Amino acid sequence: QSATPGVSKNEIVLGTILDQSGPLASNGKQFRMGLQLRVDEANEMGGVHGRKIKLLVEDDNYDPKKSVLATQKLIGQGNGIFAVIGRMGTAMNNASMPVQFEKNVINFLPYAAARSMSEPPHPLKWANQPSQYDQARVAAPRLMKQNNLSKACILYQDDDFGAEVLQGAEAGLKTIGKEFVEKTSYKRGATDFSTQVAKMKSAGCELVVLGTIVRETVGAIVEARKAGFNPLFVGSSAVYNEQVIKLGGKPVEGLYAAMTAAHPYLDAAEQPVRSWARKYQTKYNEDPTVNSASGWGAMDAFLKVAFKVGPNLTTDAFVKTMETMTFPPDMFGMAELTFSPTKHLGNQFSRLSQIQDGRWKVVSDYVAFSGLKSVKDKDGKLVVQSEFFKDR
Amino acid sequence: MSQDFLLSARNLTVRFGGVLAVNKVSFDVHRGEVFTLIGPNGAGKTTVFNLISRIYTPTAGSIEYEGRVLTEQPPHRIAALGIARTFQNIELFEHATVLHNLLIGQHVHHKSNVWAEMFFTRSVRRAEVESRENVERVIDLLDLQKHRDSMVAGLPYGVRKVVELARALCTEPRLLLLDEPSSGLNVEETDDMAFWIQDIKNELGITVLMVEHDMTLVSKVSDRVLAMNQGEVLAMGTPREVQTHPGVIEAYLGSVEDVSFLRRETV
Amino acid sequence: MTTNPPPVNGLPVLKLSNVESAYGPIKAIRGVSLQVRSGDIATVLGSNGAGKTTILKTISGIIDPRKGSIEFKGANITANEPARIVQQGLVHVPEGREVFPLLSVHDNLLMGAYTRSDRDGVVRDMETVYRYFPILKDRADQDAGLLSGGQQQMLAISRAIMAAPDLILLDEPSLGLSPKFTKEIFEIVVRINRERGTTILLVEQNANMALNASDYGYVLENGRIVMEDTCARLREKDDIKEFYLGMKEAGVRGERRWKKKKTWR
Amino acid sequence: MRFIFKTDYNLDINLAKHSGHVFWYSVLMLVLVAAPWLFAEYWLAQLTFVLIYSIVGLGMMLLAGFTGLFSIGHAAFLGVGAYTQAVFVNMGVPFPIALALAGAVSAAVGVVVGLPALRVKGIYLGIATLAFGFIVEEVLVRWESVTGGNAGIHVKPPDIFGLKVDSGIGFYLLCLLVTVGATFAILNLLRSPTGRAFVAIRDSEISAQSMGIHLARYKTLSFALSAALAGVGGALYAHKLSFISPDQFNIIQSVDLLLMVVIGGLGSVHGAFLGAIFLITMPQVISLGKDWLPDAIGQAPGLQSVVYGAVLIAFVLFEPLGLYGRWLKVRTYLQLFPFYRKGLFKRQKSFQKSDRLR
Amino acid sequence: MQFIQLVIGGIAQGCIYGLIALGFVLIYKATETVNFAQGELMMLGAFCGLAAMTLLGFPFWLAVVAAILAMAAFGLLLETVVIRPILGQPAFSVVMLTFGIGYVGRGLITMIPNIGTETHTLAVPYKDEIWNAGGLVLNVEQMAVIAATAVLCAVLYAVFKYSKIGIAMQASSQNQLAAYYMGIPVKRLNSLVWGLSAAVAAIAGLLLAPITFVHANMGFIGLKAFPAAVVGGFGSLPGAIVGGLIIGVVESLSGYYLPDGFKDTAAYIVVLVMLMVKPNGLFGEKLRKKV
Ligand SMILES: Nc1ncnc2c1ncn2[C@@H]1O[C@H](COP(=O)(O)OP(=O)(O)OP(=O)(O)O)[C@@H](O)[C@H]1O
Ligand SMILES: Nc1ncnc2c1ncn2[C@@H]1O[C@H](COP(=O)(O)OP(=O)(O)OP(=O)(O)O)[C@@H](O)[C@H]1O
Ligand SMILES: [Mg+2]
Ligand SMILES: [Mg+2]
Repeated sequence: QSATPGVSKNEIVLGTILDQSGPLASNGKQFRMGLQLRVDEANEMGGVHGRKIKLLVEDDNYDPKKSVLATQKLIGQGNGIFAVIGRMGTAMNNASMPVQFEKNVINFLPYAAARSMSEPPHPLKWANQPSQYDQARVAAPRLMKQNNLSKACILYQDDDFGAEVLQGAEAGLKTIGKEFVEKTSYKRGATDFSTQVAKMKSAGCELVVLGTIVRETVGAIVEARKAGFNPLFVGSSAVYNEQVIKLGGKPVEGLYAAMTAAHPYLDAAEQPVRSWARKYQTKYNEDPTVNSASGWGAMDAFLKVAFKVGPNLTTDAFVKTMETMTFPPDMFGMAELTFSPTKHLGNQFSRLSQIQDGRWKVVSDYVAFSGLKSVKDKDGKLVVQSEFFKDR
Repeated sequence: MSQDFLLSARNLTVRFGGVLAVNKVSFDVHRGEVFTLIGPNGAGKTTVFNLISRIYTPTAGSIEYEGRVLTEQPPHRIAALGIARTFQNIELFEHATVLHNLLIGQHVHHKSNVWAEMFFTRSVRRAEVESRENVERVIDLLDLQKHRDSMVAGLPYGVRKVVELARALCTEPRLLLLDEPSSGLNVEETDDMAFWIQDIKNELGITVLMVEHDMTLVSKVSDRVLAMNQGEVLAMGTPREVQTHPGVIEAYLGSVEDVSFLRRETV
Repeated sequence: MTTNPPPVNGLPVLKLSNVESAYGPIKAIRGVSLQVRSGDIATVLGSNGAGKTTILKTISGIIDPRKGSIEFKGANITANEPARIVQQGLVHVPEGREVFPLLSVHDNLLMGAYTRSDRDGVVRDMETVYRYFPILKDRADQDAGLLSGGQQQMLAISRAIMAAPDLILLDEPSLGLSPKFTKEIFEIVVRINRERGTTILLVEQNANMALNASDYGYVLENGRIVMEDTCARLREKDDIKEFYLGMKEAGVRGERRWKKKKTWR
Repeated sequence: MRFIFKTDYNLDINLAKHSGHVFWYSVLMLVLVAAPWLFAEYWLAQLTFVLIYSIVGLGMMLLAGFTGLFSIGHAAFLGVGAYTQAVFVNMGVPFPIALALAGAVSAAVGVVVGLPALRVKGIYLGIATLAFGFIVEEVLVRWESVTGGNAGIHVKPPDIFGLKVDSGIGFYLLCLLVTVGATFAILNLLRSPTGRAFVAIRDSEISAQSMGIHLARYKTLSFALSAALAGVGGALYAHKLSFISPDQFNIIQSVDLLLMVVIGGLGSVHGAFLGAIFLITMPQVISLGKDWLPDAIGQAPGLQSVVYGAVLIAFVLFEPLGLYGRWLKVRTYLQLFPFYRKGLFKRQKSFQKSDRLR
Repeated sequence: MQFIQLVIGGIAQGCIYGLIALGFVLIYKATETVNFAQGELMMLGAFCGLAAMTLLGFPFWLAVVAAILAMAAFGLLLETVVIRPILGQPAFSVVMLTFGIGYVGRGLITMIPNIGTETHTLAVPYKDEIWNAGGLVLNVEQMAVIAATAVLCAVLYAVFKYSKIGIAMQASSQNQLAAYYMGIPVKRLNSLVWGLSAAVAAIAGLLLAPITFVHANMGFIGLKAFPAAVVGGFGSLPGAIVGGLIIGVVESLSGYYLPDGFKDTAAYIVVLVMLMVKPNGLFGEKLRKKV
């Protein structure tokens, strides 16, 4: 046996670092349970080539420093870990990746949707989440065009997450020759959006891109409705969340969100999702969410690669195999993931969902953001064209 | 200004809202004398001290000290000018030892240079030893040896009074302001205090300006006495003169000398 | 209470037996036993650091004794809550004034009467106090922290009077008062004692005053009681005369140099 | 019990009061220098963080513990230092120069904050520093051309005039050097007139002033020194983490720094170190303990903050003098053994007095 | 019109700050400590209300009363268990304690399975209602905050100014030792104050719930209430409200008329400016020790 960290005769040790007690503890917890569910399933079936999976969870409180320490702890402890899987948060990943790469530990499908998860390229970086940047880049121009709107605004959280959405949406608008007429931001945790809404209202916006997360999304939309300001709202996958509906109620009807995996509604049509959800429910005594699904999916992907590598699991072999992987769409409706030596971001698609009658409804097919280009049509108008472009 | 006057106050006036705490008070303190302020409670004695040490700024009037207008100096310069004081209610550094308190008294005699101090250069060390020697002299004078390393917080009231005097002496002043040095001391300790004040005047050559209620001490040590009442000067002169001044007796001393009337037997 | 019966000098209202108190490792008083009879004025003499203040603080529950017990009006109050002790009618005028600096003089007095519920009595006592110390009336609305030292001392004593207690512990009431007011204070103390029958335990550096005003005296040295007697007799003792009344044969300067230290041990 | 017969004032001035001090601190130094070869890399990284936080802690201690000025925005200085270092190092400035600049820039900012501190105290000062912390964080976010805004910036490894320090061991030794230097500087300062002036200001401003201490000057100085140390710590932090973003220097970080010195023991240099050890090891201990608990508790989110808070409460309740106070008691106990008396450390009743009038 | 609407929005937001600041000032006036857990108490209050409505099925008004009572009891308990043992220690120790209490409070709520990590809404009867007055939008939720703040402030002001207990509370914060000497039951008053301030926190939490939702981190809004209290002068109840209003309005106007980033820092800039101009705040006492 080679001295691959975290791999022993009958065990593969993986680590994950999630916020379990900080501002995003809720998401972190759901993601962890998703991961763990898949681990337990795999271990019940005998593990991977005779090796059981062991998942070590660390809490970083959504704090980069703690994340680095946790990473160091995971890779330094005992036999180390084979990979960090699904680490949460952009800053946490950015801070920790150099530390683990020094020790040749893979960063597998982080739970963060930023470009830096796959760029600049590194053999140990593997990501599956289309970045907020790309989601916004596709969604914004598309809705503008579809609804024949002319004025767009953006409300974004002034941190790295918000910046991704802002830059993406700006790039997207540029493809149709437009700019935001109003850009306004807020600080994480803000509860008062009156001035931001007032600004956008007086700018006469018809589309508002939301670089917001759950509570702020609802807060802003409710404020807008009260002020009699009713544009189209569209958010990134961060707003694609049951919570938004639960908190927002009536006012959030009609909100669009970019997304990939669909929310696992328990009465959902597909049988496999239903039985998966039931399993989850019995195990944790709560309903699964899209975060649980993402966690489950990330672990599932890992298992598939590990199986394919075979009994001789080494980091090199894993990377080699990963470079050839294609994952078919999963039951949650995640798009096909393809990887190659030059392509470490598996998913290049996202789609749109809208809140209708208190539920998220998928309203478009997958759209690729890589093949996006703008063309002049015969009237001289700019049109977005893509080989994948296909409205429902 | 004559060289004999170390300090002279002219028409000092302070008003706090409706209270005229000090009203047109003028006096001169000669070099090398013990000058005492007396007066009923609330007469404005402490306020005069506070004016000299620049804790308050006068509403009108001025103070000259060694030819300088004191009222133009910032408060922290006062010590460097050679004026030290004690406080009526004792203001020591409670969480430090007596020694530490006294060393702080030496502060004005150091040009502190942060960089040199960080490396604790030879000159800093030399200055430290020198401070310590100066402090030890004061400790010897005031018999504080056995309290040297005690925390101030645990000392009895009387000892604290002495420590405060010692701290003031450590600034090596030319003018020493003592606010009720004997309050809280018993007869014997007051006697000690009297000797010390005389030593300070005669041996160290320090001019003393004092506020005091114990007339025995006042008569024993003062060269001149100024009596105040309600912020104004009531009388000035030798201790004897002032003590026999009818206004002073009326407002301050009270008439009955014998206190045996308090006894139950006499009722 | 003003309605108290005239003083029945007799039964001990306060009784300390074998009390020992310490600050951390430092024992401040040891084996102190003393009694104050109802209607009396008792005094404790002692030099600096002898432990006088410590005795008073131990009585009023500010520090808990290590050993011994304290009885007040027949009930054991050892290590009780200070607030409870005050409610039982024992008030302490502390060393160092301890006024409420940011409350007005009037509110300070009102706080003195915190334990009382008879409004009329409070109003009456407020007037009495203002009569004793007219300056307090002039400054009724001023923050107490801005009073002069002596004025604060007056306020501290007045607050105790406002509580209309059965026993007052007075810690150096004349501290910082002018000679005239020192006499007046003692007159007031004696008057309260006579008129209201309030028992008083007095600690005072001005031994002359204290011994004249009190009925019974204790002498404290290094935390132990070394002498006790009626004040009339104490006044006649040579040691007391020399060390507390300042009647030395010769006030020679040289004498201090080799310090004749008094000690009874 | 050890009795020392003093024969020279220098004995009181020296840092080491007796040969025992010399011996034990030499042993500690040896262990620290040998640490890279004694401990696993993970523990070495922890130790590096401990050293970095100790430097910051020294600064906090100087300000809060010795001058009595409490800052609830100290992470801002950490941030200023970290960003200064990042910007200069990334520009190619050699490490020592960048480090000095980081300290200097932080100190300059410290002076600016110190100015309002001259007029306010207590809670007002706390809020002023808190406010200042938020403003600095916002500046770091908005000044994108330099700081890279919210996206954060990566920091190159230290380069000491051509000598690259990119191993964990090298960097550890570098931190050790800086820490030892800073510690001696602070210890020396504290036994000099300046240190005494700080303590005087802490205890009574009015009498400090009457002793000729220039309040404004020394308060500003305290702020500047404290900020400089935080800045140096921040610079090292930037290297250790190699990626910094504004939200790493937020209010939570500031509160952590404050807790660090309180738990370590306010008013003692040892406290800064003990506090740093505590701050870094606490989360590790919690996550170790997690596995022993039933899942419902062990895996529950929020456990960490409950334990953290509970430990803090326990400290304030049972050991207000912090870890250092506890150590002193243990030491006294050992020295007095077997003569230790039970009442020796019994807490006295004490009474709160208004801080508003100081 | 726009301007007036902004000012109204600012006033509403300012009242929220003021309401929380009231809690700070209350504790400060009576114990001279700063309660950094006030925000967490508020959060607990909101969760209490939530629990009463969803778990116990209480109607809204009953739930309000229940939450206030529960929190008052909790405040008493808190004082007895953690604050009292160190009563008399320097105020700073208590400040540190409140940090600890904040951490524990937030953590414990987060630990409740399925509830703690989620965001909830409180079904108040007036949710999302608005009044339209001549083109101005008045939000009923915010009006409720304004009204409650005014009433609370007046009541507390009267208590501190005129009642014996209120004065005694201030007395014990200024000189605890003297308070003991006067027979003031310092411990009991302290409990009372903590109970009271927890009740005030509960009211704030319930009023805020429809505006900010109920979640474990809702207490962080307290960070903006500090500047409010300081601007008004930390020891002054009306000051807390005025400070809150100033900050709310400045935030609102700077949010609209100034570039991004100013809205979030406005509170802090205002407080710094205030401390330079008037170090003790608008209504703060001018404090000077007399020696
Ligand atoms: N800062 C202040 N604000 C308001 N009034 C003040 C202030 N300082 C002093 N006073 C008032 O001025 C008067 C004089 O006070 P001062 O302290 O000088 O008296 P004193 O002569 O020292 O009396 P004592 O012998 O009692 O100490 C007093 O009535 C006092 O109330
Ligand atoms: N807080 C304290 N901590 C430690 N020791 C103390 C403390 N307070 C008093 N002591 C010690 O206890 C002893 C008795 O002090 P106490 O204050 O009772 O004396 P006193 O007789 O009232 O003196 P004075 O006449 O100066 O008021 C003194 O030796 C003193 O050093
Ligand atoms: Mg005076
Ligand atoms: Mg005493």
